[in-house]
Formats: sequence, C-alpha cells, structure tokens
Amino acid sequence: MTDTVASRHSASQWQLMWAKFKDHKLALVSLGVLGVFYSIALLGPFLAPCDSWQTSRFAFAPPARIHVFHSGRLMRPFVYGMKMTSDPRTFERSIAPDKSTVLPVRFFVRGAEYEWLWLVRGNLHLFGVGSGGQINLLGTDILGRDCFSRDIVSTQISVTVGLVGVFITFVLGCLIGGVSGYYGGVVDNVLQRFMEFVTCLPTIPMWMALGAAIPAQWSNLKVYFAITVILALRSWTGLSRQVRSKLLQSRDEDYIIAAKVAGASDSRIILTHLLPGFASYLIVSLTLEIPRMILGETTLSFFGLGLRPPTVSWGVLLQDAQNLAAISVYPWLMFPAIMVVVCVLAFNFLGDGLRDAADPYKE
Amino acid sequence: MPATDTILDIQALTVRFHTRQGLVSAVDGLDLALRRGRVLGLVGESGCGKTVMSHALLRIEAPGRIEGGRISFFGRDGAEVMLDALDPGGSTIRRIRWKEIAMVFQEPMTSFGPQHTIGAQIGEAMALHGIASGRALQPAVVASLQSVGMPRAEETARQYPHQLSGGMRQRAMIAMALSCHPTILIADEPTTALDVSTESQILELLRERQAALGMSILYISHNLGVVAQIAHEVAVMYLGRIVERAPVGALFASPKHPYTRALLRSIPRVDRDCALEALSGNIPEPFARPAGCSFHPRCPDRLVGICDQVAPALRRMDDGSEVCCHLYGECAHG
Amino acid sequence: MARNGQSGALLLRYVLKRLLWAAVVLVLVSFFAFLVIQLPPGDFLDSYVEQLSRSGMGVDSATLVSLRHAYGLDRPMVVQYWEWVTRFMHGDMGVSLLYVRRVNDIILERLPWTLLITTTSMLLMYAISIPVGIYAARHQYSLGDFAASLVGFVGMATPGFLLALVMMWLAYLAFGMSLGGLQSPQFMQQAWSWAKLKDLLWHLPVPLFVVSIAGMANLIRTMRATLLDELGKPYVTTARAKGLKESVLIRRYPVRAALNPIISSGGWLLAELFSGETVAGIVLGLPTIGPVMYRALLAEDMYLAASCVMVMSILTVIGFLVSDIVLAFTDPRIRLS
Amino acid sequence: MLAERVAAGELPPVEQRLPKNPFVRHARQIGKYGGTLYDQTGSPGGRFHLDGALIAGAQETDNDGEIIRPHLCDRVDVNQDYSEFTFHIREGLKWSDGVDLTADDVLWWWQNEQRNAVIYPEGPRTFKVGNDYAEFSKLDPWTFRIKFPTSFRPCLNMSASEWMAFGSYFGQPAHWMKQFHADFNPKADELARQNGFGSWYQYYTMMMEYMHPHVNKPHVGPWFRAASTTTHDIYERNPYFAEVDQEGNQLPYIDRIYVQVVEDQKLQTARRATGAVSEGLCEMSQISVFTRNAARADYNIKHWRLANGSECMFAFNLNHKDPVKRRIYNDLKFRQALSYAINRRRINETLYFGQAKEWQATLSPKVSFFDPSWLEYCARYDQDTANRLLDEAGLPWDKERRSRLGPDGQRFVLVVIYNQQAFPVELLEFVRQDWAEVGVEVIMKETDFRFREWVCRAGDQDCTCWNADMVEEVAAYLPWATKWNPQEVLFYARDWWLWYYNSGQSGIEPPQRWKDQFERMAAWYRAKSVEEYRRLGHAVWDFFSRQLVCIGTVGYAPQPVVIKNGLRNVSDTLTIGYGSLWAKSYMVQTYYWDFPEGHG
Repeated sequence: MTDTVASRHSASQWQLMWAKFKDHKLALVSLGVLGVFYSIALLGPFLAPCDSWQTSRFAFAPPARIHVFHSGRLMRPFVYGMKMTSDPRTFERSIAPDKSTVLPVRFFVRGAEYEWLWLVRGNLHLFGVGSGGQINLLGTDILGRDCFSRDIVSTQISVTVGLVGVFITFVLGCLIGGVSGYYGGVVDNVLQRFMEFVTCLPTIPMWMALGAAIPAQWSNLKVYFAITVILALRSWTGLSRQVRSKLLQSRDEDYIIAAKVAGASDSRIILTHLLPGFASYLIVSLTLEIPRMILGETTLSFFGLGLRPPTVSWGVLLQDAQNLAAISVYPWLMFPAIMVVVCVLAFNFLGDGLRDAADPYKE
Repeated sequence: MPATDTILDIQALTVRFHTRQGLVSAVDGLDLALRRGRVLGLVGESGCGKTVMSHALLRIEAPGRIEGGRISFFGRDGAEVMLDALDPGGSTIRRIRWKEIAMVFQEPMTSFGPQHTIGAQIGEAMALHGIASGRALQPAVVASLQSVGMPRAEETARQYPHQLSGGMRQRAMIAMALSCHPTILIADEPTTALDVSTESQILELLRERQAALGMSILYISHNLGVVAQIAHEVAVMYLGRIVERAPVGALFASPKHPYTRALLRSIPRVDRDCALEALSGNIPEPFARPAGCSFHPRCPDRLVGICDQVAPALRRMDDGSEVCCHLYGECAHG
Repeated sequence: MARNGQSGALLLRYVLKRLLWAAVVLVLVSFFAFLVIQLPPGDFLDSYVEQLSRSGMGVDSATLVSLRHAYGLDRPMVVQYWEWVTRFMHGDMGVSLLYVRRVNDIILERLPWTLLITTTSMLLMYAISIPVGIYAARHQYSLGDFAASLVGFVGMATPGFLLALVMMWLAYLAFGMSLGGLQSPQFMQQAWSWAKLKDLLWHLPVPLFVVSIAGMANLIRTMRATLLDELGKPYVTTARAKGLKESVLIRRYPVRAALNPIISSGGWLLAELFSGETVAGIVLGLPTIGPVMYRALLAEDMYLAASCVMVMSILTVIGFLVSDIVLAFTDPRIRLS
Repeated sequence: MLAERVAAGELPPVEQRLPKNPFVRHARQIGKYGGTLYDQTGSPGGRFHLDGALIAGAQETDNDGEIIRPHLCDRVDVNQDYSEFTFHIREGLKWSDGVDLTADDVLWWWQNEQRNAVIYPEGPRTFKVGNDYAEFSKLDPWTFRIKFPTSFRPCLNMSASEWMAFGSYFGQPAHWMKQFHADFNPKADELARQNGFGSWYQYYTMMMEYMHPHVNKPHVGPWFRAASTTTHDIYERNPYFAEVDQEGNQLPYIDRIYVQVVEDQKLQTARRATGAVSEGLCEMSQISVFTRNAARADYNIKHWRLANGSECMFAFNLNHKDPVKRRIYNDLKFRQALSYAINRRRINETLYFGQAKEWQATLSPKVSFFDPSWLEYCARYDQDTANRLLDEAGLPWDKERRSRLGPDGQRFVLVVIYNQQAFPVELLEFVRQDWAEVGVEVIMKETDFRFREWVCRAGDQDCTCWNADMVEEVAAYLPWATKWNPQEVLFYARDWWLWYYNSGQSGIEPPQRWKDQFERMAAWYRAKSVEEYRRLGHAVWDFFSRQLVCIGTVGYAPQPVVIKNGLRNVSDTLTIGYGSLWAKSYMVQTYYWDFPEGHG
C-alpha cells in the first residue's frame, strides 16, 4: 500500500490524469465510441458499399436484411435483390425482396470509384455485392441513394467540422484570453467588454446571419471552412475566459516572476510557462466545445444556411429528413439524428471524464 | 460505572467509514469520560480520528457510522441520554446540539456561511434554541459578541464573514458556540489556523469563558503545548484509540506511553536543550491497521512477540493516570 | 437588501458601472447588426429598385443614382452606419420589402409572443431544474439522480429542430393538435376569450419543451455540481451542529450559495433561449421573431434581419444586466468588493 | 354573414350591390353560404394556393384557354382591323367598398399611374406598339375605348388574362389610390414617410399591388384583404362581387379565406399533410404520408394534372455581366449540350411514376400553329453528343476529367437560383447530377420567391428555373408576357429586350437574330389576318424552341391534391395550369362547405 502511495506522488500530472480518467467508465466508453466515429471518417468511402450519390430506381427502399439461409440451406451471408411495384393510381411504391436473385455479400470488392481524402483514387470497398445489384443496409432515400453510404460519408464532414472549428477556437481563445489575462488593466477591460458583447449575440441567429452571407458561388471546400470559422467565432469566449482567469491566478506566482526577472519575453512566458500550467483545463473545455460545433453545423445546414449538396453532412441529410414521411413512413432517413446524438453525448461524457481527471482538488 | 460528576461518558466507541478502498475505522473502541466543569485536552496527530470522534458526539459523523460502543450524556438535570442511540436527523439530538453540546470548528474562514451576516447566523442559533427571539434577539446577539470581547459588536453583527479577520471570525465563532450557554463546548483545533499571538488571545478567551460559565470543554489539538496551557486533564489518542490519559501535571511530569513520550520530545522546550526528535515513520494507512498494539511499528522499545500480537488494554496506574501499553502490563501485575 | 448606507452606495456604483458596460456592448452589437446588413452580395438597393419597377420598365441609371442618394448608399459606410443607428434610436427600423410594412410594426407584433415563449420557458426552467438539481445532489447516484442526468444529457445532445419536429408529429398523433402556430386558426380571428386562452395553453407545451430542454439540462447539471461541492463545505457542518433541521439548513446555506452561478447564468440563458426560440419558431411556425429573421435572411431583406438580430441582442444585454444586478443583491461578496 | 349586415343597415340589399346584369357562373351544385377556407403562405401578402381566385378582369378564358369571353365587362366591341377596342363595363359594377367602378377609374389609372413619369420613368410596358402608346378615351361612365395606331389583336387576350400586370386596370380604384398620389394629395409624401418609405411614389408602387390587394384596398375580385398581420392574412368576401350562380345567388359562397403565414416550406408540406388547409397540392415525394394520413386528417385526395409544359425549365442569363460567362451561355451548343445531358426518363420514373411527359418546354399541343418537332428538339438523353457539343463550345475537361474548365482556365461552375415551386426539389438534384456527369458543376441555391425575381431583374443570375406553363392559344399571344419572353420570370435577356423596347435608349444591343425575333413578335402582334397570325406565330415559337432559351425537363405531370372532406364543387379531374387558366380553373368562388358552420 504505502509504496503505491509513494509512486502516486512521484507520478507526473498526465499519469495521474490517466489513472483517474480510467476510473470514469462512461468516459472510457465514449472515447471508444468517438474512436469508431473518427475511424469511420478516416476510412470513409472505403467502408461505404455504394457511391453516396449514385441514384437508383428503388426509391425509399427499406433497409436490406442480411440472410444466411436460402431455400432452406445455409450459405454465405447474402441479400435478396429488390422488385418494385408502384400503383399508378395512388402513387404508392412497394419494394419487396426478390427471392429469385441472391446477392452474396463479398468483402474487399471493387466498386464505385472514389477519392480517398482528396488524394488517392480507388474503387476498393470493405464489402458489397458487386455489380449484380445493390446492398442498402439502411435503405435508400427518395432518389434511391444508399443511406448507409451517405451516412458514412457525411460523418467525414460532420465530425471534422468540430475539430477544425475547435482549432480556431483554441487559437482565438488562447490569444485573446492570454493577452487579456496577462496584461490585465485597460487591455483586459476592453477585451472583457468584447467577450461580453460576443456572448450577448444569440448564438443561432448570429450563425444564421453569417451563414446567409456566404456567397453562393463559393466552392464547397470554401463554404466548409467558412462554416467552421463562423462556428468558432462564437465559441472562443468560454475558453478565453478560462485562460484569462487561470492567468490572473498564476500571473503573480513566483516562478513567473522569476522568469520575468530572468528577462524572458512576455510571449515566451505565456507560451512556455503559463499555458502548460493549465493545459489540462484547456483540453477539457475544448472537448466540450466540439459537440456544440457539431450541433451548430447540423443546425445551420438543416436550415439551408450551412453546407449544401453535393457536400453531405449530418445536417444536410437531416434536411432531407425534415418531413412527416421520414418520421412516419421512412424512419431510416432519421438515422443521422441518432449519430448526432450519440456523437455529442460521447463528447460530453469524455469531457466530464477529463474534467474530473484534470481537477486536482477532487480526491 | 461513571463518576457522579461525569457529564459525558464514551465507552468502546467505534466509527467506521465505508469507502471504495475498504472499511476505515476512524475511531476504534475509544473510551473517554468528560467531567463537569473541567477541560479535557485530546491530543493526537492529525488523522488519528479526533475530529470524527467529536463529530460523533454531535451525531454529525456522516458519512461515517457509529458501529459500536455507547455515548451517554448527562444533561443539566442529570438524566442520561444515549447519544449513540439517537436518530441523527431526529428532534432530540437537534435539541441537544448547540444547546447542550456546542462546537468551535477548525477553519474560522469557512465555518460561517458566506451568504448571511455574522449576527444573522448567531441569532439563528439563539432563536432556534429559544434563548432569545423577536426584539430581544438583536441585543442578545450583540451581547454574546461583546462577551467574547468583540470590539464594535453592533457593527460586526451587521458584517459578512468575509469582512472579518481570521481571529475576529474565530471570536465570533466562539460567541456563536457560547450563545446558547452549552454545558459542553467542543473546541476542535480552534487555533490551528491562527497566528501565535491570536492563538494565545483565543486560548485566554476560552479559559476566561470556561471559568465564567463553568462549562466542560473538550479541547482537541495536535499540539501538546497548547493543551498544556488550558486543559486540566489530557488524553492522548492514536489511531482512533486512547493510549494514555492523565492529569495534565502527571502527564508532563512522567509520560508513560512511548507515543506520549515521543510527542513530548517533539515539543521545543526552552529550559532544556536537547535535540528535537521527530516521530519515526508516519501513520499507517487507516485500512491497514497493524496487528497487536497499533503503535508497535513505530515504537522504539517494542516487545517482539507481544506488542505485534496482542492488543493491549487500558490500565489504571497508581498516579491516577491510565495507559494502554504492554510495557506497563507487568508492573500492574506485580 | 442593502443593509447599510455604505454597501448601498457600493451597490449603486456597481449598478452604474454595469449600465455603462451594457451601453458599450450595445454599441458593438449595433456594429454587428449593421455588418449583417452590409454582408450579403447583391445589395439592398438592387432589390428595391427592381421592386419599384415591378410592373414598370426598370429604372434608368439616372433614377438609380438619385435613389442611391435618397438612400444614402453613395455615402461612406460610417455615414450610412450613423444614419442607420440614429434612425434606429428614434425607433425607426426602416421598412421591410418582404412584408411591405415598417419593420417596427413587424417586430412589435412578434415581440410579445417571443417574450411570452422565452420568459415562460425561463421560469419553467428554473422551476424544474432547481428542485431537480437539489434532489439529484442530495441523493447522489440514486435512481432519481441517474434519471435526471439522463434527461439532461439527452436534452443537451438532441438538436432542437429534431426535437421540435418529432414532438410536433407526436402531439398531432396523440391530440390531433394543429401544426404550426400557437393557436388553432379558427381562434386567431377571434377576440380573446376563455376558449381562445385554453386553446393557446393547449398549444404551448410543445414549444416550451423544445425551447427550454437544452438550457434546462444545463441548469440541472450546474445546480447539481455546485450544490455537491457546497454540501462538502465546513459551514454546512456548522449549521448542522447548530441543530438546524436538515431541510431548513439546505435551503438557508448551500442552496443559497449554489443559486449564485445559476443567477449569474441568467443572461447567458436568455441568449440560449433566443437561439432555441429561433429554431423552434421556424420548425413549429411560431409567431415569434425567429422565423421572421429566417425568412428575411433567405430573402436578404437585410433591414428586417438586422433589426431582428438587434432586438434579440438588446434583450439579451438587458438580461445580462438584470442577472448581474440580482446577483449583486444575493451575493454580498460581489456587492461589497 | 352579409344578411345580418344588410339587416343591420350596413349594407344595401343584394340586388343593389350587383350590377344590372351580373356575370352568371354555372356552379356544379348550388351551394350554401358561410364558412372559411384555410390556406397558407410564406410571408404576409405572399402567394398561396387559392390566390388565383382573388382577381377578376375585364374578360376571361374558358378552362381550355381557347375561348375568350366577357367577365366584368359584358361586351367588348372590336373594329375591323383590330385597332379599336370598346369595353362595356357591366353597368353598376362596384368596388368592394360599394363605389362604382367606372371608365373614370380606368382612365385615371392610365393617365396618372401608367403614364406618370415618376412612377414609370420609362413609361408603361403595355399598350405600346412601336413607340406609340394606345389612347384611352371615355365614351360614357360605363364605356371606355382603347385605340391603337395599328391593329393590335392581343389586346383581347390581354383583357382576358388578369394575371398580367395589364389586368390591373381593374385593380386601381382611383378614389382610394389618390391618397397616395402626390398630384392628388399634397400630404402624400408625409403619408409615405409615416409608413417608412422615402417618398410618395415608393409607397404608391407598394400600394399598386392588385393581386393580393392591401388591407381594405377596394377590390373587384370575389375576396378582398380585410386584415393582415405577420402571422396571417384574412380575405373577406366582396359583398359587391359581380357574379351569381345559375339561380341568381351572389357568389362567392364562402365568407372568408384565412391564410396563415408559415415561413418554413417543410412545415407547409407537413400542414397540408395533416389537413391544415382546405385545399392544397401534395408533394409527390411525400405522397405516401398524404395517402396514409387521409382518414385522420379528414381529407380526400383527388388526382389532377399540372398543366405545365415543363415541371421546371432552365434559362441561362444571356446578358450576363461577366463577358466570359456571357459568351458561353450565348453559345447554342452549350445549351443544346445541357439539354441532351438531362436524363428525363430517370426524373419521370423516380419522381412521377413514369406518368409525366419527357419533352421539351414549349406551347400546348392544342395551339393552332403548334409544331410537334418542338417537343422532341434536343429532348433525347445523349451524353456523348452533350460531351461533344461542350468540347466544341470551348469547355475542355480538366486533366483528371473531373469537371470542365472555362475559357479562363478555371473550374467551370454555375449557380442556379430557384425558389420552391410546385415541382419537387429532388428534380433539381437529378439535373445537377446529370450536368455534373458531363463536367458542368452546378450549385443549386434556394432563395425567396421575391428575392429570386429581384436578383434576376438586376441581371445577376447565371441561370434560374421556373415551371413552364402549358401555354394555350390565348396565353401564347400575350405580348411580351409568356415565360419565353426575355424579361418575364426567367429574365434570360432583359437588357436586349429593354434595348429593343426602348428603341436603343437603354439596355444592350442584341445580336441580329434577336432583333429579327423581336421584330417578328411585334409583327405577329400586329397581324391583320388569322392566316398571318398563325404563320408568324409559328415562326416566333420556332425561334424560341430552336434557340433553346429555356431547357425543359418533364411536363404535364400528375398532381394529387388534398381536399378537406365536406368541401363541395371541387372538380375531380382538373388540369391546373399557371397560364391563363390558372385563376379560373378551380372556380373557387363556387366552392362551399356542406356544413359551413363546421368551418368557422
């Protein structure tokens, strides 16, 4: 016992954090979940069996079942083809599995062309049914596009928006908060008022106003970054407030004064001495900032003021799902909603876990 | 069988905490008696369970639990109340708290609520226990503040805790503690957070009030020197047990238990110049209490085979002191 | 509350300072609003001129120039800004081409509903989240605590528009509640009556829920957290030792302390509410400012859009002001230092 | 409702409210009075499903858009060479406030509004032949004459097409409009300023709106706007409406149209699907909800058709400000290529269950000078041809063959601005993909209904789209007024047209072939004989079709409609168009509720 205590005391701040973090099961699980999300984002089109924009005549096809028994005998996993009957009078489509065509699910099949991370062109997919037909694990939308593939590709955009946005937040927050807290006095006061002003702008209206101002002819990449910037414009305040207060606390601590006496430049002091002092806090608040951004992007795109087709993000997909048909008849269109909720929850739990871990006063 | 002038009699009291690491016995079979109008000093290193014990007396030991022993309290009328048997949320104990047994806490900084004025918080207690109410309340509060020698009492009553200095706050705390004229005052390291000069003032104040009101005081401290100044009788506590109890003179003249001796040796003395000794080793992890005499790992003159096997019992010595150590086992026998 | 002259004076000084700051912030807000007018491509005048010549022949360059002058669009930004602000201060927010009426009238029509929604949901939030938070803190890790935080998290993680959509649909399925608006159409033409009021109350729950859930989640979490570390503070032990009843004690000491962060978050909360109100307003078709702004943005009817942003921000600033002042009353440490 | 007001003495009895010989409209069944129709719009005073019913003109067309018949005028006399038109207003015709609508109103409108140099610096767009305007003259209170310098046949068509700006000569009540007019009210400027407008003519132009007349503006249609807030408009029945049913009961039957403002398009759909409106069009993409929800929402679904030559047609801005883009858009090959690139079959099958017509956007086949080859022109799906044409048009592929490069070497991107129409937005996604496949990158940008128009008038659009009417005989002959006209809704060559119409004083000089076309159209409008009318008509429309100024997709689509149970006199099969038919075809004034009190 006693020697473990000793080792605890000699452990570095990060080891301590990790030790405490591991106690927080929920956070640990969330970390895993997010891991999944981001690896989906990374692999993207490789995981998607179809080209997410490839339309087909099978509109609103329900999610396909994976079977292993065909006419009584066991065989490798397969899906049935689809046959569609549409009533010309009521315009009702009914899509039923076509038992005659069996499409075995193969792995590492060649399929639709895609560009991986705008770099590598490829056509290898984790799984698929080849050219014979299509496999729609999560059904199709009105244009007969494969929802599963779209959900995967949209993940790429949506989860990265948060990261990029948070990076901007981080820079802004540290810069403004740092200056404000380090110099104090008039500078501080002015910057404080400015922060107050930013917090006074109702988030979503402000986002909308700025989102509406994005020129239509901008390329999707440009729009994407514009959106992240817009999102960040609101979120840096929280961070900078933290940076500021922490700075104000530690500004007069001996080692800083020592550094000053030693004649280190202000920026150097801020960067090398002060920031590391509370890096853990920054990480926490950044982690909690990401989900807000994801929600923000979703909301903006949902109202058509954010990303727009052909870019697919969760918001864009949900925009298509904003109708009673999606809710009452084609529920699989709502799947992105589940992804949003899960992702945001995961980030929040992770943030909580990190917070507990980072807080030295809670033993 | 407690003496007639016993006001508080604790027998084999055990308080345990159920923590994630395991069961912790903060107080473990503690015996102690407090006599009317006397000051009992309770000494021990921090973490030995003094505070838990004192909280147990007021039944605010939660999240700890009393899991053994008994606490009998003899009120003004001499009737016996089993504190340990009471429901900690019940009305009986609430009537005893502050009215019978009041307490002065360790941190004068945080022991007052920041939201209300000093006067309000003192008045709250007085009103609660029917000392004063309505119009009479405010003067009573001021009086109680004056009684602890608070300068500008009226103004202080109107001030908020964060506007007072530490010493002043502790005075106010004492005023609040005495405001309901309790029969027992528990002072839990009341001076630890204060500087030396203030400390002596506070001690002086306590001594003066005790003499004036004739209440009993349980003075808890980790500092024998401080206890020496105020207590009639001293009990030394180690790992939730009393290891030695003696009149203050006897204890300082001839300390018996090795632990007491060690403690004494760690006080600076002007009249004798010898190197200060710190206690060797530190307190064992609470949930790894050593077998036998819990002090034996640190004991300079432990008897191998006995001390680390058999737990000693409290023995009364000729000079009226009591000690709990195998070293004195024999002389008791013969 | 101010217990003596000195602290009263301090309080006054504090309030004045806050007022001054609020004024500064408002100036910045007006800059932003003006920015909103200027940002979009294809400027306001083009639209306006075209509107003029709707059934006519289009306007020749000469007329264009004269119009530009009439609208001060040929003058430098600063001048334009100044004119806009002064007009705004005189209560003239310009005219909306989309609604073909003065922006003032539009705002005035929508404001009461907006305030109704926001204030009621604010009260609702406090009324629910404070007791729930207290309960969660006092019975930590209990079933109730778990349930509360679960609701809290879901409320926090579900996008408002989604919630609105689903709730609306459920309300329709369950009660056949008409979609869009706060009243059934047949009542909207009538004067106020009990039936109309009942109809209104009948429509309120869904919007209120959607608007307040996110903030409520947040409040519960804050309340629980702060109360938890307040409960550990020594002064709680003191109060307990004094023989106070547990319920009284909790109310008088830790809750009072834990309320401060809640109160100070009031202004921020208002900002959040306007966000929520905008989203819910659009999806549920509420008669609030949000949808108007949305419409105006799509139509690039910028004077209207900017005024909406401006009004919401002003209200938020006021919210911040009020919460700060209330805080000064409840927390002596702020008032007296 | 009116009965009480008569009893209360607020209104004269019906026979005094109607003109001497009111227009008799044959209702399928004689209806009951009372009740309210519910509808919705995007913004106050904005378009809504039933608003076609609000207006009435001098004449009207039958439901096939082939015959012109009198409406608010009981007779229109035309001289030999179609240069003099004498309109006989129904004697005793009244505005909705009871004031007589006489020839004076028409003349006032012509002289003080249309010819007013402040309101229309460049003069009115209609009643102009060459450089001369028509003469308006009053023969007696109920008779006025329009005299053209030469023959001008379309004058009749115009008088029958109330949706044209032209129809507004029954839309401006002199006695009411005067208050906004500086020549008649010295305080007009003040009035304008009080209402937030810079000067009187700006306010006046706002008040000119006659299709959704401003609150309490006297009106001749069956309903007038009685109240308007930011949340709803209320249109009350016009007690002086000059129509009766075959039994002499004054129309309309229904007292009120309640139009709720619903900013969000998606919510509008949801409300239709849940029975919030009395009559509304179903989105084909949502049809499953509509059918499933019919019982609960208490409506039935009728299967109409949309009389659109094309559900959605695209027009490029031939007068684009950017010379590079202008050159590309003006290249016929470019337009042909994009037409070939559209997979009309796929659109039809996915969105219209294969029941729409995959053809080019043009006139209704029933038109006398119709040419079937117009329908097929470039309507075939042929990517190779498209690619070839684009290469020839000077838009080479980039290295990776991802998208095409403009002459400036940049990625060639074009923005299509649109606002939600009857056609499903998914259609645009199909087109976007089809064009992307031949390397033309498109951004579809949704805007507001009015904003789209403003941008186009300003000439800032690359390309815009709209539904193409099924243009019938009557509508086709409206001067400069069909959607193929360079300065109508699609605004594809506004500057050229301005140049021509103002004889070079403004706008941009068009290329010769377009000058010819303008001349041809002018000549057509001056046609002396039916034969000439047909010959020139064919020539005019042949040019439009071959030039492919408007690229059509699919047309004549099925259009399910939800109708609240209990709403009567709604036709089961109907072809609704937005051309000359649009207003008339529903005959909303004959609608009635079988339990009016149940629809308060």
